[in-house]
Formats: sequence, C-alpha cells, structure tokens
Amino acid sequence: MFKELCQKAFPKSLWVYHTNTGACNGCDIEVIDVLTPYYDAERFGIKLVGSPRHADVLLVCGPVTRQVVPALKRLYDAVPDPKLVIAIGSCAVGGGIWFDSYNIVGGADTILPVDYYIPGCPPRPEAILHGVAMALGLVEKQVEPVHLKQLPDRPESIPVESETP
Amino acid sequence: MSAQQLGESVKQRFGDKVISFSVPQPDQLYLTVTSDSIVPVAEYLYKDQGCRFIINSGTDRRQQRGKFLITHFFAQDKEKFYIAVHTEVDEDEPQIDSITPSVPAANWSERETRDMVGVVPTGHPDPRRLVLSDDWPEDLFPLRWDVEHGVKPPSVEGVAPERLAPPEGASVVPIGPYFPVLEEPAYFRVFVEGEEVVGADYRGFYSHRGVEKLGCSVLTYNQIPFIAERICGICGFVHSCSYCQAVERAAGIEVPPRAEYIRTIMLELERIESHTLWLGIAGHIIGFDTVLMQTWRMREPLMWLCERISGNRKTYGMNLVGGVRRDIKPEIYDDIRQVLTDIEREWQELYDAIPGDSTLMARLQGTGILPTEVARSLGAAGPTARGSGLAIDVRVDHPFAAYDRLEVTKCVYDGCDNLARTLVRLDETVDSIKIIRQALQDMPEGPIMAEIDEEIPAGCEGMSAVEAPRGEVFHWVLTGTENRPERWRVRAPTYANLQNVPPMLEGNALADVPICIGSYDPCFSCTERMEIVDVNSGQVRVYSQEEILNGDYRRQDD
Amino acid sequence: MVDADLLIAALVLLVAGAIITTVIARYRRLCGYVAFVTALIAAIWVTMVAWQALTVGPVQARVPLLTITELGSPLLFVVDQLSAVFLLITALIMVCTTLFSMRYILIYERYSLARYYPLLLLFFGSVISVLSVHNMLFFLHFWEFMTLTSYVLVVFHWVNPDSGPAGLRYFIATHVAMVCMLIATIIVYRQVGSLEFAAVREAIAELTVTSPATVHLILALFVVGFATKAGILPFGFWMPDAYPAAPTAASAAFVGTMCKLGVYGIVRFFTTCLPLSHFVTTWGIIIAVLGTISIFIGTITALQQTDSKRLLTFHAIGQTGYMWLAVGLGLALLRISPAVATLALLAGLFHTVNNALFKPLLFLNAGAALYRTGTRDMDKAGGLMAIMPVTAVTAIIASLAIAGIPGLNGFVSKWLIFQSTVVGGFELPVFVFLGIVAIFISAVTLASFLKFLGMLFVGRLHVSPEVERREVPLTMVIPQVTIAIFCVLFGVLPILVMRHLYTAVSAILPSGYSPAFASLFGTSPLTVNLSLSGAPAGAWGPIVILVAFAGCLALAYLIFRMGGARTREVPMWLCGEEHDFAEVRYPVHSFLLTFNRYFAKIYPSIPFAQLARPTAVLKLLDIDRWVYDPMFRALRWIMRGMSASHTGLPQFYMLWMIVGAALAVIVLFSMAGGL
Amino acid sequence: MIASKLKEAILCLRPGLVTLKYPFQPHPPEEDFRGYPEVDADKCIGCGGCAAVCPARAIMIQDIDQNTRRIVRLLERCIFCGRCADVCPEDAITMTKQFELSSDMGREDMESECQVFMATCQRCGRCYEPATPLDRIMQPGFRHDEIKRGGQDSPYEPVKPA
Amino acid sequence: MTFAINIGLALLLGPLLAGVVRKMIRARVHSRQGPPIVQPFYDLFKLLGKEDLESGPGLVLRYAPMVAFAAILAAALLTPMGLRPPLGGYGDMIVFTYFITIAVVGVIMTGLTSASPYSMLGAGREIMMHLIVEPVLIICLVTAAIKCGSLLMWDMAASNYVNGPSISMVVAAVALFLALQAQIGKLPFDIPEAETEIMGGPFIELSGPKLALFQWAFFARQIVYASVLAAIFIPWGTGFALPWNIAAHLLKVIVIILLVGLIDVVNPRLRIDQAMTYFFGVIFVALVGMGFALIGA
Repeated sequence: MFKELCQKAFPKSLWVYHTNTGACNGCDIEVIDVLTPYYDAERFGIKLVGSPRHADVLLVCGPVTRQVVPALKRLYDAVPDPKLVIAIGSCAVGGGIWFDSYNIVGGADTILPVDYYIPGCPPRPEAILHGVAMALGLVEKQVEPVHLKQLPDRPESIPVESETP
Repeated sequence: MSAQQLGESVKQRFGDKVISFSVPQPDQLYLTVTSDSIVPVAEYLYKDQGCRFIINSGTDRRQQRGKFLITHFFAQDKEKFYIAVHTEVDEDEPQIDSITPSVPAANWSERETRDMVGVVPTGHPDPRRLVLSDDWPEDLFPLRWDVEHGVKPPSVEGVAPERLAPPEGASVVPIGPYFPVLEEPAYFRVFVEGEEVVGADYRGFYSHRGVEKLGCSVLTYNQIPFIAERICGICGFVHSCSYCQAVERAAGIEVPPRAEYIRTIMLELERIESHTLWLGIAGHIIGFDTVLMQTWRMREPLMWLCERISGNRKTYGMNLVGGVRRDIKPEIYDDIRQVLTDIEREWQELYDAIPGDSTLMARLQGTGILPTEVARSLGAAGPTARGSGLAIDVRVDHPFAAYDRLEVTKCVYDGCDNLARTLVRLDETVDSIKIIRQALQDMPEGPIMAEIDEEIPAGCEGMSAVEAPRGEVFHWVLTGTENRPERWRVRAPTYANLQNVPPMLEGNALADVPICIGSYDPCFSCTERMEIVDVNSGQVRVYSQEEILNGDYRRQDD
Repeated sequence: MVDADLLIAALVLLVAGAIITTVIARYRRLCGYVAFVTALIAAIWVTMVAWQALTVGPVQARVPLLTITELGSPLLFVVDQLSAVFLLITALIMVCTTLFSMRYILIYERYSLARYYPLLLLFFGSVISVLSVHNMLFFLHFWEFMTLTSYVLVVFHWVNPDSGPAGLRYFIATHVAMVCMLIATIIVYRQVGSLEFAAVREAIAELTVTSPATVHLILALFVVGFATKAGILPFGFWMPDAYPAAPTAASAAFVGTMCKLGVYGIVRFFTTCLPLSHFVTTWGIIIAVLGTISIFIGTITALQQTDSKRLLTFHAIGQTGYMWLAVGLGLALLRISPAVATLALLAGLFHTVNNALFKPLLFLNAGAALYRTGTRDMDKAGGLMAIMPVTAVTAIIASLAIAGIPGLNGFVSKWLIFQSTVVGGFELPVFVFLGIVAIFISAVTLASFLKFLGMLFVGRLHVSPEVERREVPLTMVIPQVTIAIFCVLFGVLPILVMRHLYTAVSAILPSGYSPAFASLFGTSPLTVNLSLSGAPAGAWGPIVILVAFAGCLALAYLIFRMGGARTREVPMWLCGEEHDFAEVRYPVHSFLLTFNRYFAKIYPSIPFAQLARPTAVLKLLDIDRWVYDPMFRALRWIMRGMSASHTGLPQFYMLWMIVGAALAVIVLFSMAGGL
Repeated sequence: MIASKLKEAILCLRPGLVTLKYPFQPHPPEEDFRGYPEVDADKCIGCGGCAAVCPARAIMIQDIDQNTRRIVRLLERCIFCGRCADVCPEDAITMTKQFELSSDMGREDMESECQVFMATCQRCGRCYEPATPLDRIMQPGFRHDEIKRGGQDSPYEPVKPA
Repeated sequence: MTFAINIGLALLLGPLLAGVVRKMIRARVHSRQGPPIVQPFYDLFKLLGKEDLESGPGLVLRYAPMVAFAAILAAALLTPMGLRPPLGGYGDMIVFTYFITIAVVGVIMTGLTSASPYSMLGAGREIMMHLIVEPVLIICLVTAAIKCGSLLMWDMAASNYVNGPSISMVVAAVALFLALQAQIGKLPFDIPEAETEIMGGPFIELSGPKLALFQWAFFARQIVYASVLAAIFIPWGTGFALPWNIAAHLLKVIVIILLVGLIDVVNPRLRIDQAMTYFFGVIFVALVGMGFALIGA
C-alpha cells in the first residue's frame, strides 16, 4: 500500500536536473523562466535541484557535442530510477541547426533514452509547461505526423492515414 | 593618429616588411606584413600604440594562394578604428611566430588557430590543445577546406585528459562540467585549501558546435544570420547584427537608416533582457531566489514585447544582410514605452534597495577582484572591463548602427569587484532605456532593407564590432564564392573575459567562486562556437593561471 | 579475604616479569606472551585488592616493607577507596596494552624488546605503587620511577628524529616538576618531621596560621608538579611531542594511567593532606581555571592536527582539563556546599575513569591504523573501515564517547560536570562561564573526532597500494573490543558506577560530610535524578531514553523501507568528469580551516625549540648536544650492552631509584639535622 | 538592515500574484508569433525555395518519379525562423500560432511530408523567384538524398534504458 | 498520549508548516502561486519510492540518516510542546542538546562517508556552523536554568510562565531567535547545504529514502527548535487548560516558523566566515543575557 502511495507521489513532485549539452543558452534561459512567477512550474511540484542524485527528471537542452558525451552518460547513470528524460528545444530533439556539424553527435536521443520531446527554438515557457503537463497527463499531445499528397486528377489534398507509432 | 597615419607609420617603421596597407573605410585598417615581422608589428601596435588585441584568425587559402592566411585583429579605441594584420604562411611549413609572449591576450586564439587550421604558433608558452574534444584525431583540422563539414571521426574510449595538478596541500574541487549554477557545461578545476581558492584551471569548449565551419562550407550569406543568432541564445541578435554589418562592409552595402534604428532598438532591448536576466541569476547563485523571481518577473513583459516585435521571444530572426526582416510598427511604440517605464520604475526601486541590504553587499563587495592591469593585459571586455575601470564601450568608441546619432554613456566603475560589475550592469540598464526612448523618438521613416542587385564579390573583407551585453562582439568576414563567405571569424566577449577568471578566483573563498564566475556573465556557448575539439590526440589541454598570464602577474598580496 | 599482600605479590610479579622479559628479549613473540601473562595475573590480583577496598573498606598491608627510621617513614601499602578506583583502571589498561603490544611492537623490527616490555611492566608497577602509598617520600620515589621508565619508553623509537627532543623535553619538564614537589615536601617535612599524609595535613594546618604565604607556595609547587604530569597547560607542553613519539601501546598506557595520576594527586593531596580552609577554595578555583585553559587550548589545538596520535594527545590535554575543572570546582565548593562539592568530585572522578577507558582505546585505534598503514598522517591513509571494520567500530564508539554522545560513558561524566558547573554557578558565578566553555569545547571535541573518524576510518578507502587489506590481528582487536564494551556499559548503567565512585568520594571527605547517595542521585536504579536542595535539577535515564531512541530508530527504519526502494551502486558524482580519488580527496588540514584560522595562534610554538638560534650561544644552549646526547648515547650503549647480555636493565633503573632515594634521604637528613 | 529587508519584502509583495493559469487556461502568443509552419499542400508548387533558404536544412526535396516531388520537413530540426514562409512564392507556408508541439515519440511525430504533383512543371527551380539576389544561387545541401537524416550517424553508443 | 502528540507534531506539522511557508511566504514574496501546501509530503513520499544510490562504503552511510531521524524524534520527545514532555523526567536540557547534536553527527557522518569534495566541504561547514550556533542554544537554556534553578526543560517553561518575563529571558529569547535561522538551516545560513555552491553539501551523494529521512528530520527539527523557543522563552499560554495550552503553543510555533520563512526569503546566503563573525556577536548577546540572569535580573 505504501509502495503505491510512493509511486503515486512521483508525478506530483518532479525534481529537475537541468543539463546543457552544448546549447546556445536560449533553452536554458527559458527553462529557468518556467520557474519564475509568470509560469511558476513549482505549482506542479517541479523544482530545480543541484545534484543529479536528487533528480527525477533530466532536462536536456542543446545538441550533444562530442566533448560532453562521456559526462552526459555519467550524468544519466547518476540519476536514480525512476527517471524521465525530456529533450528541450530543437537542438536536443533532433540536433537542430547543427545536426550535421563535425562536433555534434546529434539530438539527445542519440545518447540517452528520451521520454518527451519539446521542440522550439527556443520553446516558449508555455511550450515547456505544455510538455511537462503532457508528461503529467494533464493535457493531450497536439502533434502527429503529417502526410499530404496532391493527386494529379484531384488537386485538393487528402491526408494519408497517419502512421501509428 | 588616424588609421591612415598609423598605416603610414607602420610602413615607415618596418619598411618592406610591410607588404601593403589599405584603409577602405576610415575605421578599418588592413595591413599585410611578412611572416617574420609579425611579432615586432604586434608589439608596436600593442605596446607603443596602445592598441587592444582582439583575436586572431586562421584561414585556409591553399586553394586560392597555396598559403594559410593568419590575421591578427587589434582595436585602437581612442582613434576609433580597427586593425587587421594579415600574414601569409606557406602550406608546407604551417608555422608562425607566437605573439603571446608580448601580447598575453592572444593566448587562446593562437591555440585555437592551431587546433582549427593547423598553423602552429612557435614559441607559444602553453602549446596545448584548446578546443577540440578529447577523442578528436590529432591531424584533422576542421577548418581546412578539404575537411568535410560533417566529418565524424570514430569515438575513442578511455582518453585520459592531461590536467594541471593542484599545489601541495590543496585539493581539487571540480566545478563542472555539470554544475548547478553554470547553465552550460564548463569545467573549472578549483584548487582549494580549506575554503580558500589557491588556484584554478579551466577546461572549456564543451559547447563547441563548429559554427564557423558551417558558415564557411554549407550555409549561404542569408542563412548565416540565423546560425549566428544561435551562437548565443541570450545575446543572439548581437551576433547576427555584427555578422550582417561585416558582410555589408565587405560588400559596400548601405543599410537604410530605419533598419539601423531598428537594430539599435533591438540591441538595447536585448541588453536590458540580458542584464535583468544576469541580475536574477546572480541572485540565484548567492541563494537569493527572490531576486531571481522578481527580476525575471520584471523581464517577462519585455519578452512578450520582443515576441510581439519579432515573432519570437528570443532569437528574433530579424537580421538579414542589408537590413532587417521586420519593421517595428508605429502602433507598438507606445507599448514599448509603457514596458520601459514599468521596468525603469521597478529597476529604480531595486537600485535604491541594494545599498541598504547589508547581507547582499557582504557577498558582493570586495570579492572577485580583477585588477585593472590584469583586465587590460588579458583583454577583458564589456561590464567586466568597465567594472575594473577600463573605459571601453564599442557603442562610443566605434559607433555602429544608429549609435552615432544617439547619446550613449559609458558606465565605468573602478571597484574591480563583483559589486562594481553589478553596478555597471544596473547603470547600463537605465541607460539602455534612455537610448531606446531616444531612438523611438528619432526613428526615421523609410525602407528597412537595402536593395541588393549584385552578387557579393569574392575576396572582400569586412570587420564589425557590436557592444553585446557582455562586451565587444567582433566579426570578420572574408567573402567567397558560391554565395557564402570564405572565412567568417567570430569573437565573443566571454572568450576574452574567461581568460581572466583563473587569476581572479585566486584568494577568494570557495563560496564566492560561483558568484565570481557568474559576475562575468559568462556565455560559454558564445565562446566555444568555433573551437573544435580535436578528437584523435587523446589529450585534453588545460591552462594554468601562470600559463595564461605568461608568468608575469601574481596577486600583490600573496 | 585478600589483603594488601596480594598487591605486593603483584608488584613482585611485575618486577619478576620485567627480569624474565629482559632475559628472553630475543624471542620476540615469547617475550610478549610472558609480559601479557605477568600483567594479567598481576592485574587480577590488583583487581581483587581494589575491589575489596572499594566494596568493603581500606585494605592495608600487614607490615611495612621497609622503614626508614630516621625519617619515620614506613613503606606501607594501603589501598583505600580512592586508590581502588584508579587501581581498577590501571589493571584494565595494563592487560589491554600488554595484549595489544604482543603483535603491535613487532613492527619495530630493529629494536630490542628489552627496552620495551621490562619497562612497561615496571612502569605499571610504579603506577600501582604510587597509588597505594600514603607517604610523601615513597609517593615521590615511585613517582620518579614512573617518570624514568616512561621516559625510556618515550625514546624507544630513537631512530625517529622527533623522538630524542621529545624525550628530552619530557625528561626536563617532569624533573623540574619533581624538583618543585621535592621542595614542597622539604618545607613540609621541616614543619613536622614526618612524611605521612596525615602528618603533612597537620603541618599545613599549622602553617595556615603561622605563614599563609608558605602554604600558598607549597600548594603552588604541588599543583605545578601534578599539572606537569597530567599535561595541564601551560605545564604539560611536553605532552604533544612525547606521547606520539612513544610506541602507541605505551602511549595508551600513559594516557590511561600516568596522565590520570595528576588528577589522583590533586584529589589525594587536597583532601587527605590539606585541612579544610579558604586555601582549598582559592586553589580549587585556580585548578578549575587551569583546567578550563587546558580544555580550551588543548582541544582547539587538537582540531588543527593532521597527525592522528598528536591529535589524540592534544585531546588528552583537553580531557584532563575537564577532570581538573570538575575537581577544582569540587574543592572550591568544599566549604560552601557539600552536595555540589560531592557531585563535582564524583563527576571529576567519573570523567577520569571514563577517560581512562576511551582515551587509551583511541590510542589503540590509532595504533591499529598505524600498524596496518604505517603512517600517522591522516592525509596518507583513510577510509579504513573498509578493511578494519572492528577497529573502526570501536573507534566510532570511543570517539562518540569522548565527544559525549548520550548512551556512552563520556556523556554521563560530562553531563555531571556540566550540571555541577551550573549548580555551582549559583554559589560562584565564574563556574557557569567555565561550564559554558566546557560545553562549547565539548562540541569542538565532537568536531575534532568527527574529523578523526571521517579522515581515518569512515569514508572512501585511501591507502597506499602495498597495505594489506585486512583487519589487525586478534590480539590487537580484543583489547579494543574489551574497552569499548566498558565504554558502552558505563554509559548505559552509569548509576552502578556512580555508587562506587560515591563511596570513594565520600571516603576521602570528612565522614558525614557528603549527603546520602539517594538524596543526590535519586532512588531509581536506572535513572540519575539529580536533585540538589530538594528540587529536581536534572535527569538522565539512559535506559528509558535509549529505548525510546531505539523505538524512533525502528520507526525510521520502517519509513526507510516503506517505499520499497531498490539500491544500486554508482561511482561518486564529480560533476561529470572522472577524477582520481587521491586528487579530489579533501586534505585533513583543509577540514575546518576557516574555524581554525580564528584560533591559529592559540597554541604558541614553544620557545624551547628555538633556543639554539644564535650561533654564539648555540653550543652552550644546545642542551641536546652536551647534556642529552652524551647521556643518551651512554644510555643507548648501556642498553645495547645489556640487551646483548640479556640482563641488567631493570636493575639499572632500580639503581636510579636507589640513587634518587639516597639523594632525597641525604637531603632530608641534612634538613632534619637543622640545616 | 531590518528596515531595508522589510522594504524589500514590501517591494516584492506589491506586484501581487502574477502567475498565469496556463496550461489550464490558454495563453496565446502575440500576433506575429512564428509557430508551427503549416503547409497548404494545394498551393505548393514544389519549387523548393523553402528548402534552399532553410538555415536548418530541415526541408528536403526528393523526386520520387517524373510526376511526384516529395517535400519532407523535419520539425525536429526546425528553428521556426519563418524564412520558408517569407520566400514561398505561393504563400503555401504560413507560420501558425501553434506552439504546443511536445511529443513523446520524437522523430515519428516531428515529420511532415508533402507529395506534390509535378505534372506540368518538373524541375521547377525556374518558377521560383527568390526574394533577394543573395538567395539566388542554389546550394548543395537541401536535397533529401544528400542530407537524409544527416547527423544521426553518431559515433557513440547510446545509453540503454534500465 | 504526549508521546503521540510530540511525535505527531514533529512528523506531521513539520512538513505541513514547511509547505505553508513555501506557499504563503516564499511564493507570495516571489509573486507567484507556489506549490500545494502538502507538497513536502509529496516530495517525501516520492523520495521514499526512489532508487537508493550507494556511492561509498555502506555501513555508516546506510544508518546515518536513520540515526539523525531518530535523534530528532528523541529530541522532540524531550521538548515541551504545550505539555510536559513525555520523556521529560528522563532527560534534561543537556540531553536534549546532545540529541540535537546526534542529528548533526548523522549529517556530518553522511558527508564524511560520501567523501566527495563537496560533501566534505559541506560536512566541514556543518561542523563549523554547529560549533558556533550550539553555544547560543546552550547559553540561552542555561540562562533559563539559572532563572528557575533546574535544568529540566518543563521546569524552565513552567517557572518562566509563573515568574513572568525578565530582562535576561527577553535577551535570551532574542539571541535564540537570531540563531534559529541557522539552527534550522534556513537562509542566510543554509551554508552547509548551499545548493548553488556545493550542490547540497553532505547530501550530494544521497538519493531516495536516505534523502527523504534527512528532509523529514529537518522538517521535524524546525518544530523542535521553534517549540523550545516558544515553550521556554515565550511561556505565554503554558498554564492554560488542556486543549488550549496546545493550541497556544501551536500558534506560537506557527508564528515563529512563518517569521523564519520570511527572513529566509529576503536574504542571500552568507559565507561561512561572515556567518561565524555574526554568531560571535550573537553569542555575546546570549552571554549578556546570562550575565543578567546571574545577577538576578
């Protein structure tokens, strides 16, 4: 019974360790912005912690550069289970504008198992809150793959059935 | 003496060692000297003429001329011009005399040039690798034209980086790469005895993303402003603005005055954003979260305002070569004024509260002392320099955009400590509000984008500096074919400021280290945009304070 | 029924053991067994005598061993309750240190054991003798004998460059003190012509009327003498050098017995040899203040040490200060408040007993660490819990005991001391301030021992690769565990110990002086309900509180297990980069450096060491060279010769004793002759 | 000191509670916000101008056959600069105000594809007149077959989830 | 029943009040909405269910959190919380202070065992803070003891209630309040933990249930310290009839904790040397109070 209680408490208290893997600071600043009065993520029990040992969530901003890869792996290992990894910003989602640079490994998911993706450059604080709320099950996902097709005989587009994950 | 006079004086002094000099615009002096005379010329400029070293750059011109082009950039602040000293070295013998022994500020950039294009600075006091990652191959120089931009060498396990050992009796406290108050990865090895810092060592370049390579190999002139903007997420506009100005200078494009005013307004808005942000972070660093919350609450309407003007809260995407993409619509003027008035009122209250707050003063006053002479020799920039009594401000010294038509005050304090740097930023914010008000009032009507009919010719060069919230941002563009620059060199202010950190940390309490580092408002992503990490050598490079300072500076009181 | 003859038998046995161990010194292991068995048997006999004295009443030898008629001084062994308490401690320490020595001393491969075991046994013999004579002359004789034997033990490790100067400093300091006591004795003897304690009392009683200044002089000389031995600052300056220099087992023996004799001497002298007068009050306050100075300086300085044994030695100074504070308080209030005086003396004695348990234990712990790692520098070794769990656990017990953590013995005595300072403060407010210093320093002690534990025992293993990764041998573990058990036992059942100590205290005070035990400490067998003047003043019920604490622990455990968390081993988090542990290990001197800076100069470097500076007087003042060195060389030469021939060394010291005695006798004679 | 602290506290209390109710109440962005770039497939003529100017090279072109041109957009790289919308000659791309793009699927959700029927206008680079001459020169690097999902060929092993 | 009251107050009121401070004080000064009041409980329960990472030798590290937790509870059992403390007859103020010390020892041992440079720094700072703050508590309690002639905490509370306020007690109360901030680890004196300097100091290596125990112990510690201040130095309400004395005590505790929360939120963290200088001053104030008590004022 107590075990269930402890599990239930998990989404109500997400302690966040914020990681920059080579980002430009834009996302980092918006992540901090989410904690400030107008957005106040602490409403959802979210707070920033200083040691990965205390963290439940790893927020990854930025494209993963070669130099941070070992540190990032160690960091992931230092977070106790259960843990979430959220990639914030286009860079962390898919490498962003840097995806093919020589020193970039790619998005966060090339190194870590990422649970949630929040694209944007940088994502608005609301977008980050939306992603977090989605992780908490408060809101629905709003994106899906789009497949449009013009047909030679029928110029109006019809959506192709979307691929199911 | 003016740029022309200086050029002549150099020519006279060094005779045929000076191959040529030109002054395309009164604020730009290009010198070409032989490779054996680079050190005396640099010494003459730095020591005799009082010029400030900015950065150097290496360009692979083997395709065009069979040589590497090394360029040292200096600024003559009193006479308001920039100097580029070109030197060519043979491709068979990629070596150049190091100027670091005479110009300490050149330390990092010379090593960076070695890492990136493989031109070795001979006689460099600390010839270790600077930028590339630990497992990057030693003989692969990313900025050479024949190296593909997307080359990804295999990873190497177990590369043991070479690090500076702590002094006897001290232990190492690693600050970073992941440290809560460093928003970005950077690795300071702080040597402590008890709580006192007795030395420091820095390994950075975790955020090196290879911007310059992308700019020179994949992107076109008008794609680069967007990537330049993403050099730094806080002061991105500064970079795109500086880049565009450099290209405009190189191509001789006249930017419409309205676009200049818009750039000015955005730069100043960005400065306010950045300084409020910094104040909040500084408060957070010393555990004063209320400061963080309240300053960021003040800042938020400004972010909304920027979103309204530019379509995004940050990385506005406004700049293109030749002007700006979006106009500031007259109906927003009043909103801007309103937001500024609100910020000014609250900022003034904050300003009044700080001197009475003894606990806050206790943390800021007398900590993180950076003496004026160190700041000068290591080329500090921006509020860091101005907090140490160096009156340099690009907006006044080398006016750009619309600043020559606006009233700008240099905010200089000579306290040299964290408090001085704080006060500089507080003052500048107030000043920025005044500048924006004035700019809004004076803003002329007209187009916002220059008409560009011809392609940009290859082989032209342009220098441009912009005063970022953290100091002087410097861009140099050498135009090329295929609608992209042949070389685009960026210097961010933190690049210079960061070299000042280890000497400043010494003697402070460990508890003050975060706020000391924070007081520079370091932006590692700016600094590390183009440094590359050498993956194959199996070695990490670090620099000690002595190495950085070339052994000629010690704290007086020890 | 046993009597003091058994005590004499024990002494004889010890001397015999000394001779045998000298003879068989070449058989290093056998030598240890012999010493241990001798010590064990002697300890059992001493314990029997002491126990009887404590429970039944004073035990006296039937006939004096020796009588010097001219001085009217029979060598009569008497064990009263006070002596018994100290004898019991001595017996325990004797067994534990000899057992510990068996393996420990083998690390000194190149040193002859003829300079170790015989002297150790003789040292214990002299301690026992000092504790059981009631005659000033023999008291001083045995005192001197103890000094000499311990001196040789201090310089045992003579190759060590610190050893010689440390020994010299010890030798000179204690002999200056000896001279002081001798002078005082002479003055007393001139007054009454006898050196029995009772006679001394009469002499001083006379002097209080005729010449108060002389009384002050006598008291001052004795206090200096005892303070020097006990290590009370500023007279105990030799201690921080001498104790670490000796083999650790010997250091443990010193700190468990010799150091405590300073307290014994004070209590004995001021209660038995001194009439109740305002002198006692004055000197009580002086003693308490001296004690507090030692507490403060000793412990604060301990906090700055990086050498484990040196750290412990400074704590020995500090802890002795506690005893002096309590004893001084008790003496100061003797004329004012019998209840508080009894309480304070009892507290002082209890702390002495406790200290004689955990302090030697700490030395043994440090010795075990030294045995295993070969270094006393806490920067070079650490995290030994991983390889020496038993030692580490006993070290934790001892450290927490000395820091006064409830449930262990140190707490009870510190609690009593603190109670008595507060209650005594109602009479003499200065004691409240001394008490505040004491309790503050109690926290400093804790800090210091957390550093000791944190650096040496708990934490990550940090030793040089050649160190053997296992627990120390059983003969070294057993003594540590034994003493640790006593520490816990005395902590949990303080009231039982206190009953016996009460007997000792009330016996040395005038009969009917002390209030009844029950009126002081309540009637409960488990709880100390301290009540003075009727109202409850304080309470400590270890059993009840510890049961409650255990309950809380159980609750904590339940909560801990509640979520069913799994465990996983991970490397240390160092912000992402990899580091060598040796590089990021926090050095000992850095620990608490900010605090230590405030008190950096509190323990002045001793001018003694700086004497040899000016070249002109260098040779003259270089006592090392022209006094000590030749003497030491001669000594060494003799020792070598003797150990080579397997004989003679104890006798040599017997000779010293006889010469000393003769000297004293001559002096006294000449004085008796009306010089 | 106490006075200044009290003053600070009062200063801080003055603005009152400013927290927005988002995500329980919408908080739409400002008028010209550059959010999700929406493509009107009907208007698209497949000229590829968007792909040519995209700084992030997130838009890629692939000619499947003579008649069909496939335009793939990878939102995972998009930096929302709006250059594609600027240069689109048919205004087929609009920057919407949609910013709630979070996903738990990553790339799968981030892809959008548009197949354009090119019957009348194959190789249509000619139809497209870029905004400035600077954009005129065609670059390598926006062709699907050149970039693909470039950048994902990491030399490092990813961490496996427990 | 008093057992249940004391333990219950410490275990439940502690986190609850922390939640109230976070929402009503901290968030309000930050102009934001703040977390739910029961957020500390969410945090604790979540931590209890998380993985327990071990980075050093196990024995001490495993039990130190439990010992600290139990020690605070034991101290709570010795503290008067409106009623005679359940174990008041078995331990006096010295026992109380030593149990508080055991909790500190638990923290320090954790730091020392973790052996990371940050935790060692944190442990060192914790010790130094303890060294410099503990005397204030002791001197203040001794002042009360001198006033009432007994070291039992309930006697002090009762006697101060009967005798009414005096100069010495007021000075002592002020000194204790000045030290309270440090005793319960709030800004400007959260130096040992210093999240932004040494990342939680002694707790940097702890995760899951160990961290939960420490956090819970600290929440309880707030109540214990506030109760000492409220019961002994502000004895108003102690003599009321049964439900009312507890209510009065609760009211005092809540006011104290809220005040502490307010100070917490308008101060930056001081450096350890600055804190020590400050506390030398506070000790002096406390000694003045004791001086008054000794001369009977």
